[in-house]
Amino acid sequence: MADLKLDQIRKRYGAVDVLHGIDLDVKDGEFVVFVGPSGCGKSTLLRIIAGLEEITGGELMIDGDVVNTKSPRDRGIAMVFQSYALYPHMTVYKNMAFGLKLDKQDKSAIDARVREAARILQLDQLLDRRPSELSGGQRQRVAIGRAIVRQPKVFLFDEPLSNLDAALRVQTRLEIAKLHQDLKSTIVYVTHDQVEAMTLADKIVVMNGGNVEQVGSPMQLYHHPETRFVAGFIGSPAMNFTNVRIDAVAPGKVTVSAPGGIKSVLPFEVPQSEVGKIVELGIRPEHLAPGDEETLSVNGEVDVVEKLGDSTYLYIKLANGDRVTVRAPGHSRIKIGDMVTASAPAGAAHLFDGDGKAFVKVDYPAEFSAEE
Amino acid sequence: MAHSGPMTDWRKAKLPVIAFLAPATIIYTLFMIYPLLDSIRLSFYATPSGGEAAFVGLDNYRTILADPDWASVFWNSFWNNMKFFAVHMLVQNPIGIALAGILSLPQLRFRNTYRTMMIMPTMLSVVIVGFIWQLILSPVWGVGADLLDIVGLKSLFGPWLGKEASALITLSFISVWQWVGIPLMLIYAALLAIPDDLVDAAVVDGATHFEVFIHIKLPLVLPTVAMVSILTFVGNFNAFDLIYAVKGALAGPNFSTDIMGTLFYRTFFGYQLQLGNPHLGATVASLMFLIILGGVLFYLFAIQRRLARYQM
Amino acid sequence: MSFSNIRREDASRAVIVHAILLTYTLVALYPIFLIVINAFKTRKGIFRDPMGLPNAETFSIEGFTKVLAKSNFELFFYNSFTVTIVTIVIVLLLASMAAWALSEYKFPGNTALALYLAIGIMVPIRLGSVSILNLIVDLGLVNTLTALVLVYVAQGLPLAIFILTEFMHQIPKDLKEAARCDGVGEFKIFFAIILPLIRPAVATVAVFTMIPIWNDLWFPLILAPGDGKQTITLGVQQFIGQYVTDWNAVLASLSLAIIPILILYLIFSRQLIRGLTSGAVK
Amino acid sequence: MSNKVLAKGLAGALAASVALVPMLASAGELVIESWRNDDIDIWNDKIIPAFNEEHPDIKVSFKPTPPTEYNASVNAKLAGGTAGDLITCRPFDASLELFKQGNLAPLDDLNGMDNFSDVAKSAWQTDDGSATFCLPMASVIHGFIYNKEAFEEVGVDVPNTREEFYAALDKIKEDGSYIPMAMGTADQWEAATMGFQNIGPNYWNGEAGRKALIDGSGKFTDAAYVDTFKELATWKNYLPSGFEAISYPDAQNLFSLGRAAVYPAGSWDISLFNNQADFEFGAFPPPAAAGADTCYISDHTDIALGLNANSENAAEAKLFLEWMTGSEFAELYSNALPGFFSLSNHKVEVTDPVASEFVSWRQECESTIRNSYQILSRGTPNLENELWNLSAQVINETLSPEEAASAAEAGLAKWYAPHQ
Repeated sequence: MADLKLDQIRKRYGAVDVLHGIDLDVKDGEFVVFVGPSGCGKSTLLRIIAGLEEITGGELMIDGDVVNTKSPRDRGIAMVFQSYALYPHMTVYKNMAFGLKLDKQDKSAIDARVREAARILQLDQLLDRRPSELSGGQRQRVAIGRAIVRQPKVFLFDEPLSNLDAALRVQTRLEIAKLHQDLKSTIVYVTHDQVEAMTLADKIVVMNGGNVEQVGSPMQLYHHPETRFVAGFIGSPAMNFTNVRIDAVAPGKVTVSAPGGIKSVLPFEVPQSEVGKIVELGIRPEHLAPGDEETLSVNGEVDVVEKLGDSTYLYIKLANGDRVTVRAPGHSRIKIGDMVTASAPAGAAHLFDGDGKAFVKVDYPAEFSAEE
Repeated sequence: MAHSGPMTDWRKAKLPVIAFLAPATIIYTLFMIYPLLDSIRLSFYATPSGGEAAFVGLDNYRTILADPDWASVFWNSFWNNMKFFAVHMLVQNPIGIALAGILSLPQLRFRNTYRTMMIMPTMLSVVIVGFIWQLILSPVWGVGADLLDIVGLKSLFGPWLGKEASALITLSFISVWQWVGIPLMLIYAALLAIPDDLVDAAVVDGATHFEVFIHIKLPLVLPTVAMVSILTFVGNFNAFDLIYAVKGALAGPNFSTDIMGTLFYRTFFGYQLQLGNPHLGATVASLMFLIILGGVLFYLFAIQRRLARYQM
Repeated sequence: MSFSNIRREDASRAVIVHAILLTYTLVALYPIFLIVINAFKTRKGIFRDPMGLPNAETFSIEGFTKVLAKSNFELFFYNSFTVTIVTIVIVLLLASMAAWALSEYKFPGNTALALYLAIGIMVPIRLGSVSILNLIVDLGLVNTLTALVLVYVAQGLPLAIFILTEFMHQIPKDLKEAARCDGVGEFKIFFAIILPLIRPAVATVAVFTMIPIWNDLWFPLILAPGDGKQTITLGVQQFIGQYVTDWNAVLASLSLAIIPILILYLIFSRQLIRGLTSGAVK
Repeated sequence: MSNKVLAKGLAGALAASVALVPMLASAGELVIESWRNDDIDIWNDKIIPAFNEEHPDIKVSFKPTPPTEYNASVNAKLAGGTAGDLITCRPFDASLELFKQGNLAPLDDLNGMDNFSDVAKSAWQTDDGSATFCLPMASVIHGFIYNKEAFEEVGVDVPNTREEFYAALDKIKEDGSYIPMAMGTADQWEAATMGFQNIGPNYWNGEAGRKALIDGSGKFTDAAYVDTFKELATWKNYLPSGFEAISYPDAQNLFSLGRAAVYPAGSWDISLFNNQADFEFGAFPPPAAAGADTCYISDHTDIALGLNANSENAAEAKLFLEWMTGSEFAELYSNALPGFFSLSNHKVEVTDPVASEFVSWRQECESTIRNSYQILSRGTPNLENELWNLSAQVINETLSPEEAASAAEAGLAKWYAPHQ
């Protein structure tokens, strides 16, 4: 088990910069998830850590050693691929033993480790099968098993769940989480699915366009997104955004308004120079509720209703044309065409400037804060 | 041929199915199958000088396989052909596989240029290749000796094409030079079909590129290697042009370069004062057919069945 | 510093890899190069300094002058092009129709017919030469390019059908089913939907059909050796036969025969590999 | 020369022959099928125009096939009914077989046939001489061509006896500036045709020995044949290095580039050397042993012209053949193609000095034809092909002269009753 440290890692293909200088510290035993839309560079970063891509600039350290020019085998890593990449001509046993054999390990030692991994992953009965004779979930477990037997310092997972169906995905997600608890290993995990990121990660790295947008625990990212991108990416359904104008500022307070009814005082520290500018207001659907009991309210016509049973999502069209999602109780009777007002506490609001940077919120009600 | 997936019942489309199949089948039958069968038919007949062709049963086969003169010529050409084939299997295909393996290395620069250049000789006419090498190896021109001189091996140069011991081997190497492109092309294509993830996984597992090739890539392209081998077999036992262009139909010296194709030509069409005998020629052709068929059946039933094609 | 990040083992391995590739490339190309440079030399230059490039003293195009004056290379090219292109077009059309029928429709004897059509891959058509000649005579087609086209089509069909059948198995079911649901006729499905889809395989089939035809000596000799119908290979063979002692002429005619096919190949080599890798051949 | 084509290996024995085989004939146009593709210009520019002066309404076209493919393609075309009207005939059995199959028309009643001696016609007659089916055109003579400048430089004279010949070769070898003798064994046929059949008649006394082989009174194991092979075996010492891979055109190039002193020749080589050699060259006949009272040369009936029995233009074709029996054609042909000597009885003035040297030997020496051509190459194994192989092996030293002689005899004994 080991630390992982990235220092100004850059990657360039020809004239195209793919990674613009990534800094990251991963502690021993930490479960880190890289998340972001496709093409954001997260997979490239993972392959750089694995040693499958050359580093254009910066330093990569595993366990205190600079490994920039080390080959994958000397880095003490193991990787689970999105496609599982099982060797089709080898049995499950041989797939798992392959790396150890190349390492010229003792036969009985190999056998012991493969059988131990198979036991953990409940693959005991499948050791003589070929990958083509396995189900998707079983293949996934073999891929993980192949990583486990190598007893790496760092596990790398490249979107390991994306080829599974929804039910299996949830189940495997739990197994991976459990595996991490058991092995206490350092894991770097790439996904584009923020739910996976939220459920698995000790630490999430949100990437966008070759840059790290924000690093933090799941709850930090949820409650304190530093950028509009993170705010929009983390959380499901996604955060609502609408443009508002800054009418006035005071220490720890800002007054915003928008045509069609919104006018609120929100607890943000905003510089005087922002007055009169258009900024973005963000509110998560789960913080909005039908009714006007709270300070921050919006209203408009419901044009879609989604009933999920425990809750109902209302899609409300505001006067400015923006659409806002509201989580209503499951028993809500509101129908399409109804005019609805929804409101949220001022403390639930997020405010982003023209560059997408969050303004500092001064008043944190406990339920909107990641602090324990 | 394996058919994947459910197929459409033809009764819903009788006319189109017939229209799709008829032209190809008719031309193929008329200009390929019929002449071949007719040749086999000819092998059961003989024409006495000035007389009418008469059915003689297996007499022609008896002549070729049992008459000491014919049999020695026939088996000489057969074993020469086996040697010709062996050189291709031992030199051409390994070189083709190795070059394909190198060309499929990740992040190789000028990959396409190399590939294009290496396949070039394959595009040339065998007749022309024969002429080129005859010129280069000619002791009169001296290019061969000069080239060896560059690597300090001038003393090794000899009249290879003229010596009984070396003529067939030399011709085999000329043929290898020309045809390396085929295994190279086919195996390269098969290697490209291997997903990158598999290679990456092996690299992460600690394999060097060489180990990846031996343990992962090669086993996965084995069916293609087998197919290339059978194509080589068929091609070698059909070969004729190169020997004919370089050594003539008498395949000298002392028939050391005689292969089945040249024997067939000599028997069928005659040579110099030796008159052609279409019936014995057809017999040789039929025997070639049997040998090729034997090889192909061996491939289909003994080899291809055992080689699983893996879903990748 | 990107340089410092390149592993030393990678760098040295790259050197070895390129050394191997360059060596083999040289082996493959040098003989051709040698023929071409010597075609541009005087007779003395050819024999005195075979490996030197033509220089002011040894440069000469007398070989080409002779070849072009004494033989009809333009016509030979025209004949070869005509035969090759017409054959390729017919083979592609007929083979894709047959391959489509074999891969798409279930009918009695499907597998048997597929095997029947595959025999030709393994059996040299040359073994039937005399019967072919008789047939062509009966059809009154001796000394015509048509005769060559017919034989070459028969020769090219088996492999083309085989390759295209493999390829057609990969065409997604949905496409044709969607078309059938829309009531599109079987012919139209083939010509409007399937034919455009097999384009990646076309280059492969075309090259595999073209090489043996372009280079064939046998059938032009037997079926169309007459004046004005020679293909380029036969023309070169006859010409070299005639001038075999005249190395200027021999080298020039070899160069003339080599260069066009190599140019064609250079143009199409990318498509060829693309066709191969798109799964047309396995 | 068509002989250049032989380099490819097939055409060997045919080296000196000319055949005229027509392709598809359009009505009224005579098509001549031939393996003499070298001669196309001579036919088109000289012979056919000369014929057309007399018969302007008959169109003639000369359609040669390379000699290597000639036999195969003519047989195939005759079988297919697409051959031309006039067919160039190989000597002896190849044409005899065509006649027996009814592909060649008998020509005994052709006007002008009496301009040819029986010997000239013998190569194109049935065994009993009852029918003649091709019009003899030309023969070729074997001997040695030498580089006059080289001989002067080294200081050797034209040899008159076998002993002088090898002394001269030894001297040239010692001198080192020239390859003594330019020949190779790669194509095999030169070893037999320019070697065995060239020097052999002096051993087996020409026609006498040849006929003895046919009637069975002579055998290949006789001293004459073993000695021929023995002499041939000594050639190895004088040939260029790597001669095993030297082809016929290679040897021609070696000589015409001035690198070799002596070239075992067929008279057809003359015109090539006239074109390519920039030194003076001469010729001498195969030298007989010192003290021999008669010398023998191979004066081989090589080429003739026959009439396709199925020709639709038989009448015109006969006119052409009749014209060919005349003195004009004999003159034209012999001089247009130095080294091909007309077989007709007309007196022909040969202007080329070397060619006229060759033809002058007919006066001093007895003529014979190659001993494998008549009757003896009718069975399997084929004697002519055997001799190629054996002669090449003798020079290559893969067979001893004795072994070669007994192999030739054994081959003949396999199928030929007089030798059994």
